[in-house]
Amino acid sequence: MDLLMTEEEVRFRDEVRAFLDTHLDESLKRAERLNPSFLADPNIGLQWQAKLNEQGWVAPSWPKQYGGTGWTLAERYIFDQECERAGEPHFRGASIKMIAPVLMRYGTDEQKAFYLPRILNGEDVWAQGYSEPGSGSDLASLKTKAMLNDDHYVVNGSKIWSTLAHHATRMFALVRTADTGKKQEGITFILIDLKSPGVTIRPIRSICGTHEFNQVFFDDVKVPVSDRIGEEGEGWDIAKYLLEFERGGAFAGGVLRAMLTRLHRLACEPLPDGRKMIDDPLFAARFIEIATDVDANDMLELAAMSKVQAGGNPGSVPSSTMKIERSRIRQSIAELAASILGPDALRWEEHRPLHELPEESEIDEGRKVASAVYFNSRSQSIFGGSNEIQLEIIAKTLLR
Amino acid sequence: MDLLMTEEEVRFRDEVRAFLDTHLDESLKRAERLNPSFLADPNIGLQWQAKLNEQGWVAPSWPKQYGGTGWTLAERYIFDQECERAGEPHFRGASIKMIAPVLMRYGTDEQKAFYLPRILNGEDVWAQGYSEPGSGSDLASLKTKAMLNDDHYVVNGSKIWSTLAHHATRMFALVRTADTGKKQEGITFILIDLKSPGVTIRPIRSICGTHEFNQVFFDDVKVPVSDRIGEEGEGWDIAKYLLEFERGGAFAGGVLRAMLTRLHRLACEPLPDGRKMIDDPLFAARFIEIATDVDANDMLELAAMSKVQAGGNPGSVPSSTMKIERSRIRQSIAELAASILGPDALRWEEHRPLHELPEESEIDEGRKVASAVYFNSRSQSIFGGSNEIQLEIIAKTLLR
Amino acid sequence: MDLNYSDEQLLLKESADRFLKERYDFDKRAKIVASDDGFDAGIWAEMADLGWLALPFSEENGGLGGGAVEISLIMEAIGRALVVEPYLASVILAGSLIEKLGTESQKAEILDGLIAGTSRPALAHAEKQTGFDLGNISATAVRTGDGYALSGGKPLVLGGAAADIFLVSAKLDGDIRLFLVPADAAGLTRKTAKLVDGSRACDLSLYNVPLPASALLDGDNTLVEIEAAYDRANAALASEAVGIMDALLDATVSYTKERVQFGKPLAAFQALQHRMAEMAVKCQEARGSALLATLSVDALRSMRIRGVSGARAKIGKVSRVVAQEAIQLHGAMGFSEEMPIGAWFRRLYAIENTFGTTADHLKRYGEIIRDPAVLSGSLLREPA
Amino acid sequence: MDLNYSDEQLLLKESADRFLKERYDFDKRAKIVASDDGFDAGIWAEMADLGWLALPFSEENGGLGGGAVEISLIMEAIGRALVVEPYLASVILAGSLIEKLGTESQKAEILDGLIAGTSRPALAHAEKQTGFDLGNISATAVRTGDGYALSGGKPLVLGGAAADIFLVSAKLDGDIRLFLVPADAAGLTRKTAKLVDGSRACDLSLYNVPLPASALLDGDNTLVEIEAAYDRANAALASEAVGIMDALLDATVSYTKERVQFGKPLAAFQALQHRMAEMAVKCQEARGSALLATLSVDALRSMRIRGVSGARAKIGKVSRVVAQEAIQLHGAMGFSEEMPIGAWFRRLYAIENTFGTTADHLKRYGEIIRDPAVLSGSLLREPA
Repeated sequence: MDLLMTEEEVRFRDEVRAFLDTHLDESLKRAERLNPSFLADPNIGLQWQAKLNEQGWVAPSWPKQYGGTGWTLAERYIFDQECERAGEPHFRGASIKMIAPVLMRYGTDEQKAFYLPRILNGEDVWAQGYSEPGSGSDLASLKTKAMLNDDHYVVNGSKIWSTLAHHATRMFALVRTADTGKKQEGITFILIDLKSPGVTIRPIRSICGTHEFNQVFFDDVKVPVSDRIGEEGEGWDIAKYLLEFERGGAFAGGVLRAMLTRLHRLACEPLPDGRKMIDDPLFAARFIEIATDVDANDMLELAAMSKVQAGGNPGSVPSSTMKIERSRIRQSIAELAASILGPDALRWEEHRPLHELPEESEIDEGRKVASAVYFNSRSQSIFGGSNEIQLEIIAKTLLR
Repeated sequence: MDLLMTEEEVRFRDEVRAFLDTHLDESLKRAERLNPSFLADPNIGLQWQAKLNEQGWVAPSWPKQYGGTGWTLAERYIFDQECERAGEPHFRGASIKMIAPVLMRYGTDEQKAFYLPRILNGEDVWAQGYSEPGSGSDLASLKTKAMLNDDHYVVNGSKIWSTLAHHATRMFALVRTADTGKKQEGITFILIDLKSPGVTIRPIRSICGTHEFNQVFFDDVKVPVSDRIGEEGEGWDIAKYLLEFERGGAFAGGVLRAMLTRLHRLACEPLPDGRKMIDDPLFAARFIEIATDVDANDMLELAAMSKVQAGGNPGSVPSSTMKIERSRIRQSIAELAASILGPDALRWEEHRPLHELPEESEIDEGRKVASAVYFNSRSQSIFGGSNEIQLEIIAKTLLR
Repeated sequence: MDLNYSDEQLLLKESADRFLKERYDFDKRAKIVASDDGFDAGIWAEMADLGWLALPFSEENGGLGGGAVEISLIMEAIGRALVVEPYLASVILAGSLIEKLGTESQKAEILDGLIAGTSRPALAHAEKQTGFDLGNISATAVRTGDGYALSGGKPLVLGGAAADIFLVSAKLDGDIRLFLVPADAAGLTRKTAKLVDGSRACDLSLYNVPLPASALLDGDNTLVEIEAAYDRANAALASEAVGIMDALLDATVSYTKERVQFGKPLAAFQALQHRMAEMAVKCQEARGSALLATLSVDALRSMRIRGVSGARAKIGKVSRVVAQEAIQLHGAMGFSEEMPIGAWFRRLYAIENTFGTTADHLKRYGEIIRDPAVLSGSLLREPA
Repeated sequence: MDLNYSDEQLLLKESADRFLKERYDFDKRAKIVASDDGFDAGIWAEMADLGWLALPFSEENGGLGGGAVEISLIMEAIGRALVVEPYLASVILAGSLIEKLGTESQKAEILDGLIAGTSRPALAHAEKQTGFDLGNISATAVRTGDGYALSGGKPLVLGGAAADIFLVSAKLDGDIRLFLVPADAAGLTRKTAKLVDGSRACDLSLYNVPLPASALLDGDNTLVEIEAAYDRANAALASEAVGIMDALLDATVSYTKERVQFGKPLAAFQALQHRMAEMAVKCQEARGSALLATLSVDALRSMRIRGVSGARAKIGKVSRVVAQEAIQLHGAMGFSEEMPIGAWFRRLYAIENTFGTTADHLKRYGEIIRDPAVLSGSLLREPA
């Protein structure tokens, strides 16, 4: 048991580092620093994706046969750490991490051949269509209907909290194709072209001032049967597969450490009144505590990865622990960063994206975005399986 | 609306202060400082009670006609604050605050005439007989049986967590006299002479090393019908009355402030390595936070008292808030005090009561008892209606 | 000692709540926030009609002689309704300082207009480097032939966007003094700043602004009065925060009662019930703290600080948790700008950073309780 | 990088758990704690037979060549079973220092006896004023004709009550050095001290204790090795704490499944379920921290401190919450000495105050991460 990289892994890390040094422009890094949201502004994200595509590194988690990198988990971990360290724009979202694995596992050869390359080259950007206004954590209660009519479905209903749907070309969605039996059994997984007639997208602004979420309405939208994934009624199983999929292969340690490092830099700068926050014992104590949290979470990630690498399963308690702790750590860092601002916390810049504004010093820009980052961080414990759902999962395992 | 005392209240306060100055000996104060438990060592408590009895101040909450003081709520508040400030041994427990109000409300003239004076002069010390091994927060599930046989009940069963039962002369107990109907309806309130044949008392040592709790077994114990309070089956109502009784008239602000003041003194002394904890910014910050908690709780107590004084009811949310917060504040102070000890925290003095040990400096003695006080403090959120039960009460009110 | 509201006070509270409920709902407020001025003149006029703008001033100055308790009731209502008009800045902070330090003619001039709703003064005191050290300012006033010339920078003047006259602090012969500076004075530049809570402040620069002799307020004790005014404002902020916390709790309880998940309302889940109960505990505690602050603003300085900074420190901490929990229990809905949850959250965040941060107030309170007499002293005070 | 236990390690863990479950249940432990010595010689002999006492020592010194991972597994089991015998003090702390700094003959003499179970050395280093500054000692050794004379006071020597030989630090010509001092040496006084966790330490006074030249251990780097030894001990304590936390969680889950209130088991109440889930989250986190500490003891000093003090700081915080919650969810039962809950609680409290408090470790970790390279560095290390 040890924490040592192999010689080969060291070489790999150096290769990644060299690539990032050369290709990750200051302008992209700045845009990411000024981005309060989970995912990058799509224009920035696609720019960066294009560069990764040239290198063949768009989809670190994909097998080589589909255009992925075919890396080991350890290499993916190292890649992720280096990208975060360098400050890359976050753009591996629903396209690469959600619809792609579903296509690989459940898609027909035609579907794979058509859709996967379009993800890599950025032609398609996918939005998620799970949540509905009436169904949040209780996903199976969804109501959006798809009626089979000849060779196509007619979709009516609405999806909400669809991230970046206003920039996306397509949506994968869970829809109801039957009302009989258990509610899970009538759910089907389909792909919707967002340029289809009958699709309307309503923006939802978040409390951090950014438009990233949307409500998407479907009014007699036609979806060819060939854009159904799997069989009718198989949607629930596919959704579950996706939830399980990331286990042991989702790393947040890198971004947490990068955020903490940025906060450290901010805290080492003198404030308007001359003090440095890092010299404030209460600030420092909180900062240090969070650093121990980051270490512990990082270690859990490595242990989970090691288990998966050896053919095992990290287990539901560690997995849910990591989901919960990542959200809390991210929130703590963001909250602590905002506590530095003093009266400047009152100022609010409404323009989005912030990177379009005239350039200021890195520190001033860090202060400018800190409130929005804090507000945005509150979503970490809500989306992607709320912390309450994670606690339920843990409790179920404990009481089994 | 204001926080001003009347001239009369100021005079009253000065009178109480003068009495305490004269009558509360250093030896009693020392014993209390060295007492990790909620109630004083009975020998100490009875000594102090005798002095209060001479002054007519044993039972501040009783009406004058029963030998109480007949004070206003404000006077009782002031008396309590001054006693805590002076460091009196805590001995107003089950006798004065629980069985006495029950006797006054539900007792016969004979019962009142016999029992109340014996409480004041210390002839009787009462233990509580509510909890049973199988029934904690779910009090109504109690099983101890009392079978009527002519002019007496025959009691069989067991009560647990009975504070100071090994020093008490009598116990008031909830027993089951019927098994039919709702389980609350078969409960009766009786008084048991603990010297009766068939009573066995088993000590239970607490994690703070003290013997204050007991399990009491009843094996065919005879209780005269004349020692039943109220009617058969009325026990549940009486128990509820008692729970309601203290509302707006139970003050913890004094003891919390006294604990905090003692902690301050401890923290201002140099440690073996020369530092003073009060100069440690993290210690100080926590200390200050707790002080704001004490102020807030104190203000809630005053507001509740003011409401009751004006004929109102403080309401269940404020009452349960105070119960919860008092326990937490007490625990926080005790935990923070223990954090001062460093390696000395490892030392454990087993002898009880601690005041029997040779005298040391007040600071050294404060350090000696700090771990036990911390351990004991954990009970604050368990006994007398656990914090979980309080949260249930609040939730019920919110969701009504 | 009496901590029950009088019938008049209860009426005031009821009328304030009703007025804002009817005239200042969340949609109306959203329109005001999105407007050019970020200010609704009609609402301000109605506040004048209701007597709110006259509330804290003595009857001899044309006011209603209301005390800190009356102000606290208005502020709770303002918190719940998320009022962005500068009641705190113009009436409580600037207005009360003018009443304390103004000459008779200044009082007549400014307070009459303020009470009538035609003038909105704003205090411009803190500067970039001031932090929580109120004496640390560098704006200066120099004497001229017939008055003064004033220079300096005053960032983030609350209520400054809608102000017609500023109360500007500057050093005159080394002492801090206050000057009345009309918003249209020569040499004064005002830049509107949008704030995180939807309100507007301004950044003020003054360069050799010529002022008549009559612009100077009374007072060698100016700094002392400024500190006292900030403490009144801080007590008011504490009450505003309490109003917001209650609103967040109410909204959360209502939402969880309606929102059905897994076949039952969220409010039927015990884990969520206990979390709402914990929110209620914090609301109660905050209420106790704010009441202590309210009843301390006229006490001796040490008692005032204990009450006011203690409340700001305590409420800063618990209100943040309540706001975070409210968002969490609303789920995604709480994270969108479509419900007031996020706006309350942001206003509490602003309060935590107004007139001293939570950390600043904790330190200030800590310094006061270093004196064991303060630490161990009762909340009850002897009659004067 | 590999973080999976080997089959041998899993076997060791299983055998340790089984041995203690069978031979060291809570009643048996209570008897040991209540005994005069507070030590069970039979158990110690069995530990020797199982090879535990030989575990960390190299094969050339008669040991089994186990590493930090093996030790961590034993410590977890020791934590769960609440073993009061001085495994940590004698084997990990004193034993490993002798292996590092002992001369060949010292190693042969002491380690052989330790491994056989016939000798129990204890390290006597920290003094009253030492605190967390390991170099701050004032015991002194002066040279005599044929050796040394040693004087000083060493309070709270862990494992000291059962020790037959002490490893005493003292300043010799201004440098900190270690000396072997038999428990029956002239001029040595030992007073047994009962500890909060049921174990026994001793307070040691030494007054001109005459020692032969052969009593001196090697090493100009004594202080460096003492610090490293404390870090090994701290990593071991971290694992012990993890064992206790898991035991507390298991006990709480079992208890709430059995205890019926209001017609259903406590474990059926969702509010309590979520609290147990939060305990499980903390147990997991602590496990991550302890593993990092374990895998850091042989790394460079800065990485070692990051791993070890980080774990002690983090685990100190979360273990306290887990212990408090375990008591709370047990209700009154958790508050009595009749269940192991309180004993686990007290042992965690002792751990928080052994070899540096939680606050001390937080500071020490904080100093190390002032270096941005450490703060931002990966947990993965380059091969040597």
